[in-house]
Amino acid sequence: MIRVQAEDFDVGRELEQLCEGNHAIGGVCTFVGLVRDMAGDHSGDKAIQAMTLEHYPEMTEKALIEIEAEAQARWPLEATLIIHRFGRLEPGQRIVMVATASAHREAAIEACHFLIDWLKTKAPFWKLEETPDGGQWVDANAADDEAAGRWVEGKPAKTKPGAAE
Amino acid sequence: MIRVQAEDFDVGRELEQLCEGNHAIGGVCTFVGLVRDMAGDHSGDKAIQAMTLEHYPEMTEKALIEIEAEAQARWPLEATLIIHRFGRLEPGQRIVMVATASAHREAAIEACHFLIDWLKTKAPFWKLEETPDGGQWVDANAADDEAAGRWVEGKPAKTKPGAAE
Amino acid sequence: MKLLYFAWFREKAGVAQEQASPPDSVTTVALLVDWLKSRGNGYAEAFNDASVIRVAVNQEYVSMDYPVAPGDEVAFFPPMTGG
Amino acid sequence: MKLLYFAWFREKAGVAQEQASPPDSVTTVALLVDWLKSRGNGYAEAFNDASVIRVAVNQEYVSMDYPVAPGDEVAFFPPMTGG
Repeated sequence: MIRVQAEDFDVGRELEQLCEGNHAIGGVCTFVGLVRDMAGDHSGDKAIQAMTLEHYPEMTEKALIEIEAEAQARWPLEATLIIHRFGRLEPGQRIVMVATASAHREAAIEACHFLIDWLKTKAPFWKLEETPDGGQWVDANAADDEAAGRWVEGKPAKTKPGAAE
Repeated sequence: MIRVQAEDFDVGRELEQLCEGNHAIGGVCTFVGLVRDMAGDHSGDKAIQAMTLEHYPEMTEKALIEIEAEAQARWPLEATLIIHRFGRLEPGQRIVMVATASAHREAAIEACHFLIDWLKTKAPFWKLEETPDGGQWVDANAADDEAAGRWVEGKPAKTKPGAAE
Repeated sequence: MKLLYFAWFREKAGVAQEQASPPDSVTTVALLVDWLKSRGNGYAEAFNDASVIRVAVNQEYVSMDYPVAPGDEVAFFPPMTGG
Repeated sequence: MKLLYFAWFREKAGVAQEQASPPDSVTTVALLVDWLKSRGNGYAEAFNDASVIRVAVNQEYVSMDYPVAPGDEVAFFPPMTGG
């Protein structure tokens, strides 16, 4: 299911509804994106007071439906949810929620990761940050392109490089 | 923070409390494990009526604290939460919740994935499933060992193999 | 043809949406961009850096060589930053 | 020495916890397992397959060559299935 809305959402209630009555679900992975009070990843930590998300309504719904369908085609999912807000949001407020439910945790986690990576570069949203220097449009960044690109080629990952020290 | 309890928990409220007032958080990744009504991954889908989680109380808390500390040492996390239930649970009920909050989504998602993988093999819990044939202890499976093993060697993954068709 | 502008394309062009009637020779997105740039002022500035022009025709994300025709809805915007 | 048994170790041994006084020669987990097996019955069955014996000494997960001493808390259990 996808939703595009100005209003906030209740993560716990959304998850309840997503899983309700489906006892084939063994794991649910959720990602919630929040407005940070520092700008960008590489801009020297400039404080932001708020962020306004602009989008292209006629296209947004189509794009989210396509992204969700792609996840369902790639992983064995029992249920999926994408909620994306638009409008003016302040630090600490929720921007986006994606949730994926599956019999198996790997499928749920990978599909959740995929959804948020693809939303970053394939959903028609643009972010205007309010900073002490005025409004600044958030630039797309190379790391997001790279993250989205990981899911473009090859087969579903069975293993992934270890992360340890 | 870690908690070991018989009682259920409210995922939405836990996430609120985890992030409250910390505007450096840009993303929160959550995994919730639920009791499935089918047994195991490889047992031919035998129906289960309930599952009883036994644990080793004096060791459980220590083990969860160590696992959480490991995640915090490996990734730049603003907040982490592990809640693990014990006792008798029925299909659809929550078993476990892990949540990781970070400025950046990659850190949150990878750390969440790590936590649930390590809980599977390093937290002293054992599951007794009630089936039509009587009680059956859930075997540890090779896939879980492999999943946990991915995080043992090497450095934190900057990229991971694509998953596409 | 209906033209839409988002984010700083809207700010630079000075318009959120407009009806336009480019000449018949404008048969692709790239030719439409050239024609819009020729209007000068904000348009020239908006379309100055080809590397950050993204376009959707009838709400589908397309490349610069995609065909356009009268009646199409064509939207211009910078790289998307969803999520 | 306090011995604890979990999951099917508890069921097979027929006891959840007990006090035991193995001879002084029992200085490692592996030697303790041999001594327990020698009690026969449920113990022999519980410890029959070495590949599925997991052990914690004083609540720390350890290997079979780990030392044990009077006063330790030693727990036996199958591979963990948390999460």
